[in-house]
Amino acid sequence: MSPFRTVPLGIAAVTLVATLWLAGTASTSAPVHAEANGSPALLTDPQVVGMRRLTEAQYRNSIADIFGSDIRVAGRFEPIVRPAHQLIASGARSSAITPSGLEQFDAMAREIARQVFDEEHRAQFTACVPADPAGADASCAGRTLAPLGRLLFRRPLSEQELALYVRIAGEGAGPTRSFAKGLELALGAMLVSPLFLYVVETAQPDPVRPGVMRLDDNSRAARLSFMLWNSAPNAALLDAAAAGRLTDQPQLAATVRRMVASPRFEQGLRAFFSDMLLFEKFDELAKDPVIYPYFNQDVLQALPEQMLRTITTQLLDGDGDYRELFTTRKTWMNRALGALYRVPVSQSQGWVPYEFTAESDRSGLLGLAGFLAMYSHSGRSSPTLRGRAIRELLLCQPVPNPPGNVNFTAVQDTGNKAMPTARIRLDAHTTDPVCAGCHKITDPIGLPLERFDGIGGFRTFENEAAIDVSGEMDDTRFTGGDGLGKAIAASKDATLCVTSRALEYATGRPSEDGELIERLEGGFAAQGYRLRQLIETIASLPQTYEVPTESIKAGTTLVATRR
Amino acid sequence: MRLDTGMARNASLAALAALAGLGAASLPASAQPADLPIAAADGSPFPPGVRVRKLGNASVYTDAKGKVLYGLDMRTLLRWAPDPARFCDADCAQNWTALAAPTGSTANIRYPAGFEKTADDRFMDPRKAPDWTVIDGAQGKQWVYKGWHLVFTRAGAKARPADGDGADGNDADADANERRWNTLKYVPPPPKPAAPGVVTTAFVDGAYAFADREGRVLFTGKCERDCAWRPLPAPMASSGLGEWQVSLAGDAPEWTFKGKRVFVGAAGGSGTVPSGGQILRP
Amino acid sequence: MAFDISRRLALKGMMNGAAITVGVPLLDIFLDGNGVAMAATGAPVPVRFGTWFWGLGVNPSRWFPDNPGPGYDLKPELEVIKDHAHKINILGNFNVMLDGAPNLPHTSGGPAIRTGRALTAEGGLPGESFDVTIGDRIGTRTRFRSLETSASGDPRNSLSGRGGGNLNPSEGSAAGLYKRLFGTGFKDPNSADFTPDPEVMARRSVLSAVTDQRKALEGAVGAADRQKLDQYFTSVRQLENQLDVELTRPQPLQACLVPQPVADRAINAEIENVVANHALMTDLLVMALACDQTRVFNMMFNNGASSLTRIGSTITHHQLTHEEALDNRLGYQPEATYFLNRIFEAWTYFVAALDKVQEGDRTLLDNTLVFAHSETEFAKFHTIDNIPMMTAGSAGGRIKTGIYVDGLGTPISRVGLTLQQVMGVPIDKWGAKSMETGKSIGELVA
Amino acid sequence: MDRGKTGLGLMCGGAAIGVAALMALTGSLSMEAPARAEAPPRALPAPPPGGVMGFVVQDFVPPVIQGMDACPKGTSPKVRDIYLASLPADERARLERKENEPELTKRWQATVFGADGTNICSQPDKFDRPLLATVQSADAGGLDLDGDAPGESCSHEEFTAPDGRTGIDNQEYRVMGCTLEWRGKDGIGGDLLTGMRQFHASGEWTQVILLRGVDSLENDDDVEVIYANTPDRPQLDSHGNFLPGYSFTISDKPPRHRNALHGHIVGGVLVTDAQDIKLAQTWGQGGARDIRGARTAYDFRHAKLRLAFQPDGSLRGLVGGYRPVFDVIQSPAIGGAGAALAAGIDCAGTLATLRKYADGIRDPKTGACSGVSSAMNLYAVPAFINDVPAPSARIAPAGTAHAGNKTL
Repeated sequence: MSPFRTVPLGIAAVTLVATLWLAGTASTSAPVHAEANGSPALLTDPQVVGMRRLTEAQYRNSIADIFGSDIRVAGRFEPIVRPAHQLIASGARSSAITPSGLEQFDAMAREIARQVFDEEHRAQFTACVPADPAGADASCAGRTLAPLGRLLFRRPLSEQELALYVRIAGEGAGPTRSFAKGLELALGAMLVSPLFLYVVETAQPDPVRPGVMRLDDNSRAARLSFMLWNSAPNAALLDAAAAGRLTDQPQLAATVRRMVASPRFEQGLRAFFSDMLLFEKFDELAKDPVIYPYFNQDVLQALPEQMLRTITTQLLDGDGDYRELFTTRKTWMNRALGALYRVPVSQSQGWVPYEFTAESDRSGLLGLAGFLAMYSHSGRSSPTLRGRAIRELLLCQPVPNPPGNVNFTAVQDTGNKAMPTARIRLDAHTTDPVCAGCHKITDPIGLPLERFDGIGGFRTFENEAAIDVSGEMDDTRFTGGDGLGKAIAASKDATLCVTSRALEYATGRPSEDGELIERLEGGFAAQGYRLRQLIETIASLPQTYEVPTESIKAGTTLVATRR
Repeated sequence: MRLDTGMARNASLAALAALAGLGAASLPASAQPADLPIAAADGSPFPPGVRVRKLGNASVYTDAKGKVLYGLDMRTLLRWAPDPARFCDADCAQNWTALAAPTGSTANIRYPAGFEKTADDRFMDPRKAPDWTVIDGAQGKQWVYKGWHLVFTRAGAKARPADGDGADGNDADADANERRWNTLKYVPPPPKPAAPGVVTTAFVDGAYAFADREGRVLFTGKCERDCAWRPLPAPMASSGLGEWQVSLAGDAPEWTFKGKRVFVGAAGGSGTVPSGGQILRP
Repeated sequence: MAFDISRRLALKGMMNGAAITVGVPLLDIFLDGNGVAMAATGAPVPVRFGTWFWGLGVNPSRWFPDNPGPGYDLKPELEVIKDHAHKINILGNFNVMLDGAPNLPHTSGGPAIRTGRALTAEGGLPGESFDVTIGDRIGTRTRFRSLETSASGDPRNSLSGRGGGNLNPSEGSAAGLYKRLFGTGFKDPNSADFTPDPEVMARRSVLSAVTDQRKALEGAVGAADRQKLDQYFTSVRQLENQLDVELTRPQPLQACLVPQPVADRAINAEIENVVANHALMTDLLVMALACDQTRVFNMMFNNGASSLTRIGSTITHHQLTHEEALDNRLGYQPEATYFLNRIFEAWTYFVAALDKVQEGDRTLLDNTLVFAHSETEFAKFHTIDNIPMMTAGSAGGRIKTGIYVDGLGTPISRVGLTLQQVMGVPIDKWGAKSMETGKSIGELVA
Repeated sequence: MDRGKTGLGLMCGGAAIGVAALMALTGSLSMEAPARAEAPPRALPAPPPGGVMGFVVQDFVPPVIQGMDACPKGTSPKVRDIYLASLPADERARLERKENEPELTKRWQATVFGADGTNICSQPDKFDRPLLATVQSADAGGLDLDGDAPGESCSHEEFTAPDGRTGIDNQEYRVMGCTLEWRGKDGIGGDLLTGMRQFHASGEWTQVILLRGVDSLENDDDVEVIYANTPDRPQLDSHGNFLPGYSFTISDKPPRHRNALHGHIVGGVLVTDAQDIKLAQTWGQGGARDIRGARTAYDFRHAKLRLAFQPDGSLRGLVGGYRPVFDVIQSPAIGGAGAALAAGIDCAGTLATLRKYADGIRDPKTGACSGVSSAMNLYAVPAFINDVPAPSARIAPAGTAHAGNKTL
């Protein structure tokens, strides 16, 4: 049917094999393998050792950086599911694309391609003037598509790949009588290809340590760029990869140093904390509007942003100590939040810096409405949820789920004058030994935050009863948000936790190397807990690019479903 | 027409009355009062003798003798006359002289009567009118600016005074006849330079300057090490556009204009450009 | 402590993970750019979208249900929809935010709903109305991209357009509508010949190219990644199937029967006449949909400042809403309310007419999404928060029905966003300023 | 449904309707407010350190007093009734018969129009219509405006306020107080409150009050009072009440209304020295001047604020001053014929009556008055107010002249 014959399998096969080949150490034997299509030979060298799906942010940032912020990316992204107690960065390694998910990617791809080659943008992205704007022009299409492909696939296109897309462009240009339309179709094909939607990591043998596989240059460029800038590698990085500079330890270190010093590092750091602090939960956050009239869409949108601004201000402006993230009073305000915090905000639009007063008892991240509202119920605060979140997110200490058959009525009945405060209600609840075990872990670090209601508004009474904010963590006693903040800042588990998260974020797997984490934490401490330094260290660490043997041998695969 | 239909019209004139002739009000093009943004000229030729002169830091239209032109917004005159075009007779005519259209010219615009649409194709809709049209005024055929503003000069005035400008009713003591008069200010038509999609133009300090999509002024200058100026980000894949080229030197690709780095101001005004920065203009 | 939290355990906590493949359905329905839903049979069933407008709002306390959620309670003014309530959603308590722009009486509400923007220009629309955007997705291959009709006969009564001053004019005469639809130029879809869409063919070949990469790519990856690739290519296959369906000749439209011609009749705003005109136009529209002449429509029952009158009376509906003083003990205006009752009778007729037509195991209504709305909440005061809105039909199973959604004062643009997403428009944000939203109405999406 | 969400737009079919709607509603407020306004300030908190206090105005409505004694003959007739009243008895009877209703409507609506396209609301000065029935009782909410300005006023009767204050000047109420729009038909109303609230919630009319130099809420003889408009939109709770604690910035874009007043606090009540006060009042017809509505304003001459501090931190009281007579019918006048036809409002008759009872804005030469004394009840909740002393330069983005609404 139609002039659109589907591309002969042979060519595509050659393409891909060659791709993978070229992605690894240069070789001339590609065609041989191509004929022996899918032969075991492929499984040895070179090697695809991982495919990490782009997150929504990484997809959007890539398109904006490559084609410009005026290109609309409109569509719903299939979420990457977070494995229990892990980062989304790890989930990305095992995230598949469902039919409906692909449908969205396909629609987005076509919409982006349409914009890139529309009247307004065409000139910028077409490398040459076609012989006939109403027909195919293989050479001009090639010169246009090759650089685009390199940016999208984060490595140079092989000749065969380029041939494939040039062919699509040609077959599109004919019947539509438009060279641009052909390019549009070819670009659309690139954007829906697994080679774009997944960061394909390929490995090569480590020359110095026989038997060990390490990521090759192109894969390192992509990993660095997405880890540190949360976007596609730029020309400089791709050049560095092409020149083999990223497998050279000193040059790698130099590159990393430059990247963490760049303003673009903020985008990377924001992505890391959004992942570590489970910001995807903000999408489902809802509050009872009658109980909390100050909670609205504007507030909801401002909550994560306020936390991120607080984080980047503390950790990047002047390279502050990570531990002070739990004690600082410096933050940012906008109009919507101003009312919730009951503070004046000078500007109608945008954000203004703000410093909480000592009386506010708002101490670092845990004093911000974003955290306090997230770990509350829709109509009341929850010392237990807050305590558990602190354990799991900030101290990396998993807390077991409550058993199925628990009676929560006592805790939920906030109107009960006999039990006016959460502390009293919880005490009643935890007389049940089944519950006591876990509540001992969570509640004593959640109760100090009880002066903040279900959306983080300040209060000193609950049901006319004064709120007791004394608490305890790992045998240290304290009171209020300030005390809690200091306790966490002093906890080795907190710095150890962020260290392990940073390493997991870099590699896309939870590290199993406790010694390594402890060693990194030591270095972190030695550098005054400056996170920029820690991430720089991790990003230049040879181990970060080592390929665990398990991903080479065909491992067993579990299939999980959503709960 | 059947009675009930007729009456139906009448009742819905309720709504329409409110709307009649106001459409243009929505367009900045209708806004000459001093306290509203001045709409740019649409580039259509001036009436014979009309020219533009600098007046203070603004530019105004004048007649051949250099007398400043004033606009009288017809939409503010309904209380005095159902056809506001005929407002300025008798006393008003003592003080204000209509800018007469050339003899023999025919009116091509009129104030929308009541609520019925201007079906009559001899007259154009003031909302869609070009800068200069001719109306049947109290002093004969006269010019109208941007569909709504009857054009006058101050009778007997020497060259180019602009007294009473902007006294458009906000001033509690303004005389009822003064309050609707405003000098016709001139803003040239916006240029259409070949520039990337993220670049627009804005009228800053009497001339057009480049701005980003949010209207923030673009500027260039020597940016010292770790300065806080925000460069204008460019697409990595772009091969540039005329005088606009993409620099891949830094960590993030950025636009350059005529080889100069381009930075984004904090907001619309020239005041938002830091010292040492020069506003970029087409 | 019962629960020893040693560093060792902490570390352990960081490391329980193995490679797992996860598939999360995003939407359980597959639709493509042309809005083709796959019915159980696998045969393409066109999905339609339309709007139904009435002017001058309601008496809120006598119209909005008390209880959000499924199985809502029916107040006096909605009693009439009883038999179809399970296929109708009620939407309340969504707000129009004007950001300081004036509330132009009977003028600001409609455009805000249709464009997600505050009207700052008199006449016309501040942006493209979503029925047009949806038409670009699903209406491109039918004879009419969309049909605009005005039961009260005023061609200027329209809320559909690309923005700016120009509105898609409405057909005010049933006879005229018949001629347009079934007069010369009408081709019986069941006899018309079929030409595949070159755009779709092009996309099909692109997907083939992607598929051809499968073997080679899978040959080069480990087991865990092969899992992902399998799912990826299964998804590609799925998409290819949808396109193949579009590239093959559609099933005959069994419900398509060419109706009898309609005679010319008086056009005026007298209520009985408008009701009759609306019924005629509805029947024609139903066949236009059944015969796949269009997939998008806009029905205006009356205009914003409603000029409806009663037999022998000259006082208009609009006049009554303002002139008839509100007795706050009674809580509503009896005279003005007469027209409301007639309006919702007409709405019920419209819904029933769509529901009468069978298309396979569904009805035409089931394969359609009708969005009904007014331009004010309570006309006497021109309130534009809590404007009454409804949907009818489930767009081929893409949205849930029989629900009252309480918007809790969130922007009304959430409605437009949701309708567009359901109809396959690829957007994640819609509206401007305070009405810009990325939050669709989850309760409704199936 | 949530009455709190009910608001009203003053214009459709002519601002008149708005007025109609608006005034149809007076009620709970008008009955309680004057009393509230003078609620004896008990247990007033100390002013904040620095003596700066901010408020956003939630309620701003005419102080109508319900009850039969104000308008013994009921509310003023509409254009239709005025026409009928002008006819001989038998002709009136004939037209009032149902079958003649179309003829009656045709006739009375004809009286709305005059020669060469004029009508009684667009060109009220060009018609000679009967005067409105005025308020008969001696009670009215308001302020004593002429007490400290002898010779500024024209002769008029004065009212006594429900709280006992005498010498109350409120000729606007005397003239408008018996119209259906002001009085309503049910003696409760209250919708007017929520209706007006919508304007004040929209950012179109929103008013803020900023107090500086407050040393005591009980007594302070020197307080700076800024009474201004803000473009910022207040947030409402689910009952339509403004939420306290939000920040607002005083408008720095024209038309800019920022009234700097001087006041003193006596016994917990803040009173400002007489001075002209201007506040935004845009009927959203699309505007005779710009899209923000006809460029009208609340133009209170020789005006005062009288505000009582409430223990809960809010402010209750009145603003009063002399308004140019035409301002009172500005809204129906903009509405034009529609105002008369759809709401039966007789703009010409109203304007004539206002002129007759004018008691302020006296022309020293002729001695004639062209303004009426007027007052609005006022309720304001605590807020953070950012003052903007000097208007900042504005720049019109180019291209938008044709691209439409970006500049607005």
